[in-house]
This record gives sequence, structure tokens and C-alpha cells, in this order.
Amino acid sequence: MMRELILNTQLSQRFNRETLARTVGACIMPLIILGLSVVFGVLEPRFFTGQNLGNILVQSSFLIVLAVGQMFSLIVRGFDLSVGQLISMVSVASALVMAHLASTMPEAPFLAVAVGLGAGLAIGVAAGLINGLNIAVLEVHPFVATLGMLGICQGIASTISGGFPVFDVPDVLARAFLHNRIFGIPLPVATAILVCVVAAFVLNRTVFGRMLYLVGSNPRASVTAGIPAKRVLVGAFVTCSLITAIAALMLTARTGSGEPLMGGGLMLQSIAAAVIGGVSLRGGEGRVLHCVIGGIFITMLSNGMNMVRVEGYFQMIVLGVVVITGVFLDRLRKR
Amino acid sequence: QDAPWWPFTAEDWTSGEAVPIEYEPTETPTKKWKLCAVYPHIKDSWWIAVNYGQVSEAQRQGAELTIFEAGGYTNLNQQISQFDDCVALGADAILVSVISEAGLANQIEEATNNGTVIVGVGNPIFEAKVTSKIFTDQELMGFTGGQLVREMFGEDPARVVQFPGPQGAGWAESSAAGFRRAVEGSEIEILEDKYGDTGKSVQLRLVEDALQAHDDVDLLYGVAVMAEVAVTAVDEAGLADDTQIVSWYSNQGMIDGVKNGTISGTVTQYPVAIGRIGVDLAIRALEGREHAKEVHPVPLAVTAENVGDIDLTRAFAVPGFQPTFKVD
Amino acid sequence: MTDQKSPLIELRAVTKKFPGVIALKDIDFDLKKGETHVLLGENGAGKSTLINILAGSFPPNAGSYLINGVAAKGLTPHKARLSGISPVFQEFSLAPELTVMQNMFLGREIRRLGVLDNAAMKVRAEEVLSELGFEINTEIKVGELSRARQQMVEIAKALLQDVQVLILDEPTASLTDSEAEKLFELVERLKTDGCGIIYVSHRMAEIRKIGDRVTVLRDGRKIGTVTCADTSDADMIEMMTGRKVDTLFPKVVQKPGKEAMRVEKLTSSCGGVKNVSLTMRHGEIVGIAGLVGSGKSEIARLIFGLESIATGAIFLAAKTEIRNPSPRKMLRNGICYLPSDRVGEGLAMDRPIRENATIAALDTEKFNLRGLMRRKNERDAANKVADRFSLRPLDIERRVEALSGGNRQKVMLARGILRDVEVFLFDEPTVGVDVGAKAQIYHIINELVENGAAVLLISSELPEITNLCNRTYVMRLGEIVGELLGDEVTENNVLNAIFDDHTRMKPDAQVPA
Amino acid sequence: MLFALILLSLVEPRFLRQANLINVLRGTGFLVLIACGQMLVLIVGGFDLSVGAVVALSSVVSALTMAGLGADGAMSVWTIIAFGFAAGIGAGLVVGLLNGLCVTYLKVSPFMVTLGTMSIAAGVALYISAGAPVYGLPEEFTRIFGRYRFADLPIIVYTAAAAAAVLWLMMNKTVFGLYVYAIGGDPAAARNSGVSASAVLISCYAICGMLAGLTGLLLTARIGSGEATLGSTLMLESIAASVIGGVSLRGGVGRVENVVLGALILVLVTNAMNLMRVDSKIQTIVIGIVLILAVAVDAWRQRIRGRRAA
Ligand SMILES: Nc1ncnc2c1ncn2[C@@H]1O[C@H](COP(=O)(O)OP(=O)(O)OP(=O)(O)O)[C@@H](O)[C@H]1O
Ligand SMILES: Nc1ncnc2c1ncn2[C@@H]1O[C@H](COP(=O)(O)OP(=O)(O)OP(=O)(O)O)[C@@H](O)[C@H]1O
Ligand SMILES: [Mg+2]
Ligand SMILES: [Mg+2]
Repeated sequence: MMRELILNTQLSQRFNRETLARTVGACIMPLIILGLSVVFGVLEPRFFTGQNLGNILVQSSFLIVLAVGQMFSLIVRGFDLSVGQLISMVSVASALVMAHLASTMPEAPFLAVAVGLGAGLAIGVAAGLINGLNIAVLEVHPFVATLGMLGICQGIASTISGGFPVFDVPDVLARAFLHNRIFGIPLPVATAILVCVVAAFVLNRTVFGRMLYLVGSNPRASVTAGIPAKRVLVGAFVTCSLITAIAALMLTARTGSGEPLMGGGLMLQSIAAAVIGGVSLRGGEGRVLHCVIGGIFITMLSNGMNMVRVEGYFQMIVLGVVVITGVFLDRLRKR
Repeated sequence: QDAPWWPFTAEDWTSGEAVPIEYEPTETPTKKWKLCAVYPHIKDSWWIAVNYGQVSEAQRQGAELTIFEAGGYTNLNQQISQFDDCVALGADAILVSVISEAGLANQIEEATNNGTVIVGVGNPIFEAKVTSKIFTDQELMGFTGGQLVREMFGEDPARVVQFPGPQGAGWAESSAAGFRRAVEGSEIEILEDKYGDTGKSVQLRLVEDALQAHDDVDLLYGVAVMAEVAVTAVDEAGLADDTQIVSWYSNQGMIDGVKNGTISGTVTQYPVAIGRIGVDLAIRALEGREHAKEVHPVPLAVTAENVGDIDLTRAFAVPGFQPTFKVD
Repeated sequence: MTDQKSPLIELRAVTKKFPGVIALKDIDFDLKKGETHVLLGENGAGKSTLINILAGSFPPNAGSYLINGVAAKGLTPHKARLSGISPVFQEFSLAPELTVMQNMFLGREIRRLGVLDNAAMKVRAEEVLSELGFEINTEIKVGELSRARQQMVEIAKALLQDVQVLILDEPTASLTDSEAEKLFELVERLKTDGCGIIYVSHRMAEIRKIGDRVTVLRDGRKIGTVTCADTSDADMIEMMTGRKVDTLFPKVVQKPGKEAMRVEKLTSSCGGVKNVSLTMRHGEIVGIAGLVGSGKSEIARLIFGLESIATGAIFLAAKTEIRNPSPRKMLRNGICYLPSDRVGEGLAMDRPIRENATIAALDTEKFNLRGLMRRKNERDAANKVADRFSLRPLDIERRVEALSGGNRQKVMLARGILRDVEVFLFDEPTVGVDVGAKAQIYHIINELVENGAAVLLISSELPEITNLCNRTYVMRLGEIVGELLGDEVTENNVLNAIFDDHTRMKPDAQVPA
Repeated sequence: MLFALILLSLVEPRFLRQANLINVLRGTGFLVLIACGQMLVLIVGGFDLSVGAVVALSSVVSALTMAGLGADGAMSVWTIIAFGFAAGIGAGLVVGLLNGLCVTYLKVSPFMVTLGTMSIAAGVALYISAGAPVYGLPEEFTRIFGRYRFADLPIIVYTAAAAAAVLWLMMNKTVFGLYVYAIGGDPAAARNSGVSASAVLISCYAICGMLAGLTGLLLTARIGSGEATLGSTLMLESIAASVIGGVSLRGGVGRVENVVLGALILVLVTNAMNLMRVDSKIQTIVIGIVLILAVAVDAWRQRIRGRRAA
């Protein structure tokens, strides 16, 4: 009965510890975010207007989706440098498809849009597959594999677009995306939520998700345990690119045009958002919540600085300082 | 406040074709308007000049001005967010220097419908519904540069390598198109279009390789950054007196280069004036006075002959001007 | 022992907390010149933690630490080594990317004019290694060595400097007795030179052999310190477990049934194993004995598809040959390999116990509902094994990282239980496992066999072989040099087969009554 | 590698022209200089995203210093240039130290730290340069460090060679190198062996910063003006060169000589594209593919060798 005793105490202990860790773990960053927003709010009351908070939500939704995608490659000790240019490529390609179909059969714009979206996702999957196979089968380092893919996407994007933004995308797309609301939630945010929920489900409830974590945590061990590590790796990168493609389509809808340069700055941001939130670059760790927090943090920071009218170049400096201190404070909880 | 910058010779395209005008700003406005401006970036002398123009004009007309820079042509998403931030800040008028017209079309339309005054500044806006706009089309500038080159070589054949700028940024391609249109049917042969970011190290490498890849190149034509670094490269390759350099837009370096003869020619279109007029158009609209719907400054080809007598205060910020992000 | 001597090192009321556990509570401890002070305790009792404190790896939360009577403040591993304390860590202090020689001198390199004097270091390193009778090439990277060899390097590293206090945390965990012999001789020499030795082991025989005093820990508390001479094994075990462990080894009833697996003329492409043939039957434990590097592990790794086969064939029960095996394929065929290097290729260290327990069974419908995890099944199963192996702490959500060596081992063995497997390939299944746990593991193996499983037991611990195995293959230099059946399986026969000479003296390794 | 070179020179004879070879060497020089630092940080288990921004910062700072001091003809050119170097390398050192300190003592992941300092450095560079090129450098500076050729080779090539050589000695012959590998391979083990990690870590980041600063200086001399937009591509390129050179992003592994090769490969590919007049839009595609293939082949070779060795 001593064993029983231990068992019970341990169980209760565990319950407390878990819940504690969960809450605390999720807590510090949000606190920082809260603190910052108060500061901004005091300096510029307009910060708290519904409109602006709405802006922050919409703006962050894109980054969050990107971060979630990036997280899949990070969990398996990877990296995806190609997301930025992949966005450009998907954006241009899908836009071209839509524009073409819309011009050939102007009576069915929705069909055109649907096909365009489909094409975009397909391209995403293809790119992910290539990345995955290069990394898993040819054993090219993720950094190089995705760097190569970066160049390829960039080239294709600017070639097929001839360097110009793709206009005459059926404007039902942008309209539907920017003005519709589901239960009062703007569509971009709704999409982001959907992506997050699905991603969280995959990571926590499916065998694939479990294998992702195990492979990321110790590849050799997972092979020894009979996990098809290579396939899991490919899966991770496909998922990453697929989600990135979704983000690309969201952005295309937001801009209402195919943009050959759109992706440029987004690669670093996606990784930053994930890592600030708490995803580990060493693999094996990472939750959707981390990405959400990171995404909101970055977006709110730049939005806030715009609202209180911090000068352009200073914004970069402030951003740097805040990011470092933020992550530092966040890491404190781990000690 | 220094000497008045007007009258300024320009073209009024409101009617759809060019009407030469002498632009003059409105008299002092009735109230302190809230203006907001978005830029692709403020990292080269061209946008700094626009910035200088906007800032000094805002000061002169006692307007409040907030300025956001997206940090580069790759950050369209950022610019859209900044546009939204302008609206959130409750600006009366927004001066947009678009990264991509198509990209901002929705935001612009929405804002105009909500009664915000939108003025397109610097970068071309063709379709989007704006209150007014002032820009020179890069295609036209490329064309002007092309004509200059044509004059330079007359009937002689010439081998040209073109450096239009970053691929994917619409303006690079347009300028290239303009150049081609100008040299159409002449003896001028375009060997290659070498696209690349407008960083100096990048352009330098492009030029170096181009000089190796092609023999007896007569002309290097393209962005100002290229022209600046090309001087060194050409000199090193020992081609100083066979290969000439022309850029299709100008910065301080270009003007100096034309003066000391290292650069054969460039094109300017008074970015300072563009900035000033942008602000003025906005305030006119807010004040409800009549105003032009579309103004184009006339791009001017600059060579050793005329470099002496162009008004640089309309082309460049005063020396020592710091890019400014707000005017209260 | 001679108590009037002043203690070399002394701990007073030391306490060490980790997030969620108190690893040590109010521990008093002292070590005298020329004695061997044994630390005894179950897995997770706090032995390594104590040692880490002594070695300056991390400071205690409370209490004081005296070296030669002076309080050691802000102690770092560097300072500790300077004052003659040289530890052999359980999880090693070796940098995988450096060569054996570089590792041995890490932190105290020999330099000439600021430049590394490799020649001198090489000489010294080989000196020490040969003194210990370990033949290891000092030029290869430590990362490429088998765990046993890494153990040797770690030991040699500790003996490089002139030692005041030698700390050995389970040094013989993956050494065979004959390698251990050399170590013990050396320990004796050091004692006579007046050094103090702190010794951690789960092998009672060894403790008997070299121990003077024994301090027993349980759940981070000190139960007491006794002198080895007048305390029986049984008493010590009771002190440490809090209950009576009647027999360490179960009486295994072997009833060899039909053939479960057969290997013919297996040769590895890297030459670690040369045409090896062996058979395994249901309801029988087959042992593999041999010196370090003789290829014991490699056989299992070849069968499980972890290393590439040059020639040879593997047959399953139904005479079906398995071509180019892979772990996945083998598991599907009911064959499971439990590696000896638990950290390297056994466990996902930063994932919870639960996930590590089910790691090999993710494709069985017990945990896998058309791609979805059956989380309840998983939790229940994990809790069951955790309880059955009596993990400390008994918390399946804890990261394996935070477990003690032995508990990690148990977590890894769990995978064999949570999937129905007929053929088990155990590679050193009790490396660093405490007596109680060992008994449990042996009982588990026994149960498996009674339920008709076929077990291959690769072990460096002769008692395991002699007490559990029905048949034993003996290996030397990658080849099987003998097969011993039933009663032939005695320490002497095995050792003779290993060394192939009849003149060597028999080590008095015994089994606790 | 060699094979590739020969193939290249056959396909495109212009490649072998002295002028072109010098261009290649120069480009490689810049990349090697900065990749050496990056490699050091990678081996010790870190990451330096800030190198690109440091190049820009050093360029602007040094240019402003020299232009400022040069404004009144009081000082001798050489003192001015000396100050310029001090300023440029100093700037690099400061950022490097900042990185090192944050990583070591705040225990923030190097990725985030250097991401932050990258943003900071870039911001400062833009601010002090007012976003515009800084002209007015001493003519000697650009002439000697930018264009002067000693035995047909520009200064940068010698500088890079020297840097690589010194680093090679450090990594292979000194305790420092040993510790770098040890810490990168297994920090805990290194610490338990009595290696003081902090000092080594910090100096790695510091060295990386200084090398980036030096790169910035020489680039500035090359293009003849201080630029806040300089070196934007160098961050990715330097890491790429290292990774292609077999440096592990998980730390502990990497050799100087291979990194130099990696840099050479990167530069060669682009140069080849340009010489063969591949449409610059297609180029990025081709380069991408070539990169992947190159590393894939290498990985494959290693697997083969691995089988043999074992
Ligand atoms: N880094 C750590 N973080 C958290 N808890 C730890 C850590 N290291 C050890 N512990 C806990 O401290 C207790 C003592 O561990 P320790 O390794 O000292 O046991 P041990 O006596 O060495 O066991 P073994 O015989 O298996 O080596 C265990 O409960 C373990 O879970
Ligand atoms: N002196 C040596 N140095 C390095 N490697 C060796 C040496 N001798 C044998 N090996 C390698 O060790 C491998 C066999 O080790 P293996 O682990 O299978 O043996 P083992 O009997 O299990 O010993 P251990 O007790 O280390 O597990 C072979 O791959 C062989 O190449
Ligand atoms: Mg231990
Ligand atoms: Mg073994």
C-alpha cells in the first residue's frame, strides 16, 4: 500500500505540476504582450480602438499561419528558408490561373478562384515534396535544400509573372476575403484559427504528429523503434509548405493580386515568430500556442510603434531590443 | 522658410493627355490637416528627396505628417498593414507611394469610399481610384534615357548591357521596356538585361561579370547604383575610354559623375518637387479647392552640357537632411 | 578503517533540489585517505547527484562542502580537478567530436609555446590506457566508440592527473569482469598510495570486493553508513530498498520449444562480425558473452537491420527468410531489439516517459486508430508499465531527461512489453540498473520466456549469463568460438572459452544469497 | 570540385581570363572572410544572423569617421584611415560582444539574440547614415584597399587568405580551437571536463563580429562609399558557404579549408552563370538546383565512404 501512496501523491503532484507548467509556460509572453500594449495604449489612446485591435488581429493572422507552417519543419530539427519565395511563387501562379480562367469564362468567377486556390495548394505540396525528398532521401542538409528551393521559387515567380504584379484577379476573391465575417470574425482571422486548430489536432492527436516529435527529438532512436523516419521527415516538410501555401493564398486574397516580390521578408519573420513563442530550434519541441503568441507579439510590436509614431529607423532598434529582452524574460521560467 | 519653390513646370494629365502647366501651391490652409504617408523605403537618395519635399512642404503649410517606410520593395504586406495603421491613426489624407498598385488597390478603394483623401506620390498609379496623383512613369524615364543614348551614339552601332534593377519589382521591368522602345530600330544592340538588387555590392558583381562575359561593350545602362560602382569596375578593366555609363534616374552621385565626366548622362525628374506637390494636392483636396487629378513632372536628360543649369534644389534634399518620419 | 585520519572531503547537511524533486536531503558524507567509500542506492536515490556536487558540476542548495577541511566556495569542475578530485561520470564527460586523446586531456592540455603538444599528449594517453590494459586507438573520435569503449576512455581520463580523490560512478556498468579486474587492481594501488575512492555500483560482488565503508541512500535521504566487512549483502539491499529482496535471479524454467529464429553465416560489411550462425528457440534464453568489442552488440544490430549485412541469411520460425531487414520490418515480425546505448539511440530524451514507452508500438491498433492516437489506451498502458517497473518518480508525463540512469533503462525496456513480441534481443539490459530493478527486469525476462518468447541476452555481466541462460554463445574478435549448453554454462567455462586458456585464475564473483 | 572547374573552363573559355579569375578570387575573398567568422560561431553551437547588418554598420561607421576626420585637412591620411579601420572593426567587435554576452549570460537562443542585434545594427546604420551613401572617403583608402593589386591580386584576397590561415592554426593547433569543438559537441561534457565555456563562447562571437566588420571595411573601400544597405545577402551566403563546407548547424563539426571551398563554389556558380549569359531570372533557378545537387552528391560520397570506413 506504500506503492499506492506514492502513486497517488505522484499523480496529484503531476497534475499540479502539469497544469502549473502549462499555465506558466503560456503565461509570461502574454504578460509581456499585455504590458507592452498598456504602454502603447497610454502613449496613444487610439491604440485601443476596436478598429486598431481588429487591424492587429488581421495583420497577425497571416504571420501566425506562416509560423505554424514553419514550426512543422522546426520540430523535425529542420528549417525552411524557402517559405518566403514559395509565397511569391504560389501567389503569382494562383493569380495567373485565376486571371486566365476569369478571362476565358467571366460568367463563373468563383470557379476560377476555386481552381486558382487549388493550384496554389498543389504547388505548395509539390515544393514541400521536393524539399522533403532532398532532405530525407538525398540527405541534403535542410538549410541547403530549402536555400536551393528559395532560389528556384524566386526564379519561377519572377519569370512567369514577367516581373509585374498579376492584376485582374477576379475581385470576388479580395472582396469575399476582406469583407466577409464568420460569427463576426474577419475571414483572415477565421482562417488562421482554423489552420491552428487543425495543426494542433495533427500534432497532439495523430500518430503522425507524435512521430514528428519523436523523430525531431532523437532521429536514431526513432529509427531503432521502427518509426519510418524518412517518411515522417517528408511529411513534415510537405505540411510546412502546404500551410505556407495557405498563407500565400491569404496574402494574395488580401492584396487581390499576384505579387512576385511579396515573400521577401517573411522567411525570417516566420522563424522568429515561432521561436519567440517558444518553439525550439533544436527540434522535438513546439506547440501551436507558441506560434500564436509569437505572431501576435511581433505584429503588435510593430503596429504599436506605428501608432505611437516611433521613427522608422528607431523602430528597428526598438524591435531588436524588445525581442531579445522578451525572449530572455520568457526563458526565465525555464530556470 | 527658404525661397519659394514654385512655379514648377509640369504636365497636367487630368484630361487624359498632357497639358503643360506652371504648378503653384494653394494659399495657406484654413486648418492643421493630419497627413500620413507610406513609402516603399527611405534608403536611397531618390526617396530621401521625396521625403524632404513632403516634410518641408508639410512644415510650410503647417500640416501634421506621419511617415511609415516598409523597409523595401519585398515588404508589400508590411506596407498594407502600415496603410491600415494610417487609417487607424485617423489621417485626413494618405500619401501613398505604392510598392505595388494592385497590392494596395483594395485598401485605397476602401479608404476613398470612407472619404479619406488619397494621393499617389512618386510611384505610378494607373487604375486605382485615388483623389489625385503625381508621378513619373518609370517607363517614360527609361524611354528618356533611351533617347539620350540614341543621341549620344547617333547612327553608329553600339553594344549595350542593361541593368534595370531587381527582378520582380515592376518598375525595373518598365524602365527596361521604355529603354527598348526608345532604341527601337536604331543601331543600338542590347546584349543582355542583368537584373539584380540595387545594393552596391550586388550591382558591382554584376558589372564585373558583364564586362567579362561580353567583349567591347560600349555602354552600361541602368540604375544609378550600377552607374556609381561601374565607374570603378570599368576603370579597373581598363575600358575607361571605350565604355560609357548612363543611368535612367539620378542621385547626387550621378550629378557629380556627369560633372566630372565619369558618367555620360542621367535622367532626373525632381523627386523633391514630387514630394511637395503630393502634399499640396492632398491639402487642396482637403480644403475643397479645385486641383489637378494627375500631374507628371517632365523628366529631363542631364548631360555635361546642361548639368550646370538644372535646379538641384528640386532634385535633391539639402545636404545634411536627415530622413524625417513625423511633422507635428 | 583507520578513523583517526582527517577526511579528504566532507559534506555537511547537503540538500539538492531539482524542479519537482528533492534529489538529496540533509546528506552528511565523508571520505578518508586510503579508503574506498561505496555509495549504494536504488536508481534515483541520488548517488550521481551527490557525485556531481562533489565534482563541482553544480552547487548544493543548502549545506557545506569541505575539501581537506577548508570550505569549497564557488566550486567549478575545473577547481575540483585542480584540487585532485577526478570523477568518472555515469553519463560521461566526453566530447563526441574530439579524439580519445583530445578528450583525455580536455581542460588540461599540454602546450609548448602556446601550441598543443600532441606528441607528448599521445604518449601519455597511451601510457595510461595500456596501464589499464585497454587497447583503444587514441586517434579515433570518441563519438565512434561503443559505449563500453567510451567508458574506458572516461576512466583513463580520470586517471590522467595525479589523483587525491577518485570518484567512480558505475564504472563497470558496461565492462566485462576481465576489464573490471584491471580497474580494481589499479584502485587497490591508489588506496595504498593514500587516495580516497568513492565507488558507485549496483554489482554487490564488486562492492564486497573493494568496498571499505558503504553509505546507503534512499529517495535522496541517507539511511546510514556501515562497514562492508560486517554487513551482509541482504542487509545492505534491505537498507537500500526498504524491503527484502529474496533472490536476485529467478529460477528460470527453460523449456526450449520450436525454433523462433535462425541466423546463418552472418558477416557484417564492417567486419565486426564474421560468419556467425546461431539459433533461438521459443521458451529459451540464449546468451552471448565476450569481451568488449568482440561483436556481441553487432550481431543483434545486424539482425535488426541497424548495420549492413555483407553475407549470410536470417530465417524466421516458418523458415521464411527475411531479406535486407529493417527495424520496422523486424518489429512487424515480432522481433524487438533493445539497444545498450539508451541515450544515443534508445530514448527521445526531451519527450515524456509515456511517449517513450509506446514509441515502438505506434503502428499497432492498440494505440493507433486509423492514424489517430488512442490517448487513453496509451496513458493506461504507460501507467501500467511505469508501476510494474516501479519507476521513480512514478510520473509518466516527466521528460526522460530528468530520470536517473536506471530509470531511463526501465523506460526503454517498456517498449518490449507494450507490443506483442516473440523474439527479444536484449543488449546489456541491466546497464546501470539497481539490484531491485535488476531483479524485476530478470523476472520480466523470465515471464516473457515462460510465455514462450525467445530471448537473446547480450551481456557483459557473467552472473547474468550463468544464472539466466540455457545456452550461451561465446564470442571472440567477431566470431563465435564456442557454444555452452545447460550445466556447461559456468563462469569458468565461459571465461575459458573467452580467453581460450585454462591457466587463468577464476575471479571470485558471487551472487547475493 | 576540380572537375567542375575544368568542365567550366571548357564550356566557357572566358572563365580562364586573368581578369575573370581575379573577380572570382575577390568575390570569394569577401565571402571567405565573413564565412570564417560564421563558421566559428556555428561550430561552437551558435548562429550569427547579424553579420550582414554588421557589414553595413561597419561600412557606415568607418566611412563617417573617415569623412568626418578628413573634412578638415588637419590629420594625415594614414591616421584617418587607421581611425577608420578602428571604427569599423570596433563596431563589429561591439555587436559581436553584445551577441556573445547575451547568448552566454542571458541564455537566450543565439538565433533570437543575433536576430535582434541584426535589427539593431541595421537600424543604427540607417540612422547615422541618414539612409544615404556616405561619400568623401580618403582617396588612398579606396585606391589601396579597394583597387590596389599586389602581384595581380587585390588586397582582399591576401586578407582573406591570412584570416583563413590564422583561423586554421587556431582551430587545429591551439587549446582555443579544441575547446570550441568540445563546447560545440557537448557543452555539459566540456564543462564537466573543466573548460570555462563562457570565455570561449564570447570570444567566438567577438571574432565573428570583427571579421564581419573587416569585411564591411574592405567592401566600403571597394565600392567607394559607406552604405547602410551593404551586405544584405552576406548573412545567408556566409551560412550557406559554411554548411556547404560541411559545418554542422548543431555544432561541433567543421573545418576551415572546407568552408573556403564552400565559399569558392558559391561564387563560382554565380560567376559561371553570368559568363554563360544565363538569363538572370533563370539564374536563381539554376543556382538553386546546382546547390542542392552539389551537396547531394557530396552527402552521397560521404555515405559510401562511411560504409567503407566502418
Ligand atoms: N537534471 C535533472 N533535472 C531534474 N531532476 C533530476 C535531474 N537529474 C537527476 N534528477 C532527479 O534526481 C534524483 C536523483 O537522480 P540520480 O541520477 O542522482 O540518481 P542515481 O542514484 O544516480 O540513480 P542511478 O543509480 O540510476 O544512477 C532522481 O529522482 C532524478 O529524477
Ligand atoms: N579497438 C577498437 N577500437 C575501435 N573500435 C573497435 C575496436 N575493436 C572493435 N571495434 C568495433 O567495435 C564493434 C563491435 O563492438 P560491439 O559493441 O558489437 O562489441 P560488444 O561485444 O557489444 O562490445 P561492447 O561491450 O562495447 O558492446 C565493431 O564494429 C568493431 O569495428
Ligand atoms: Mg547515477
Ligand atoms: Mg555492446
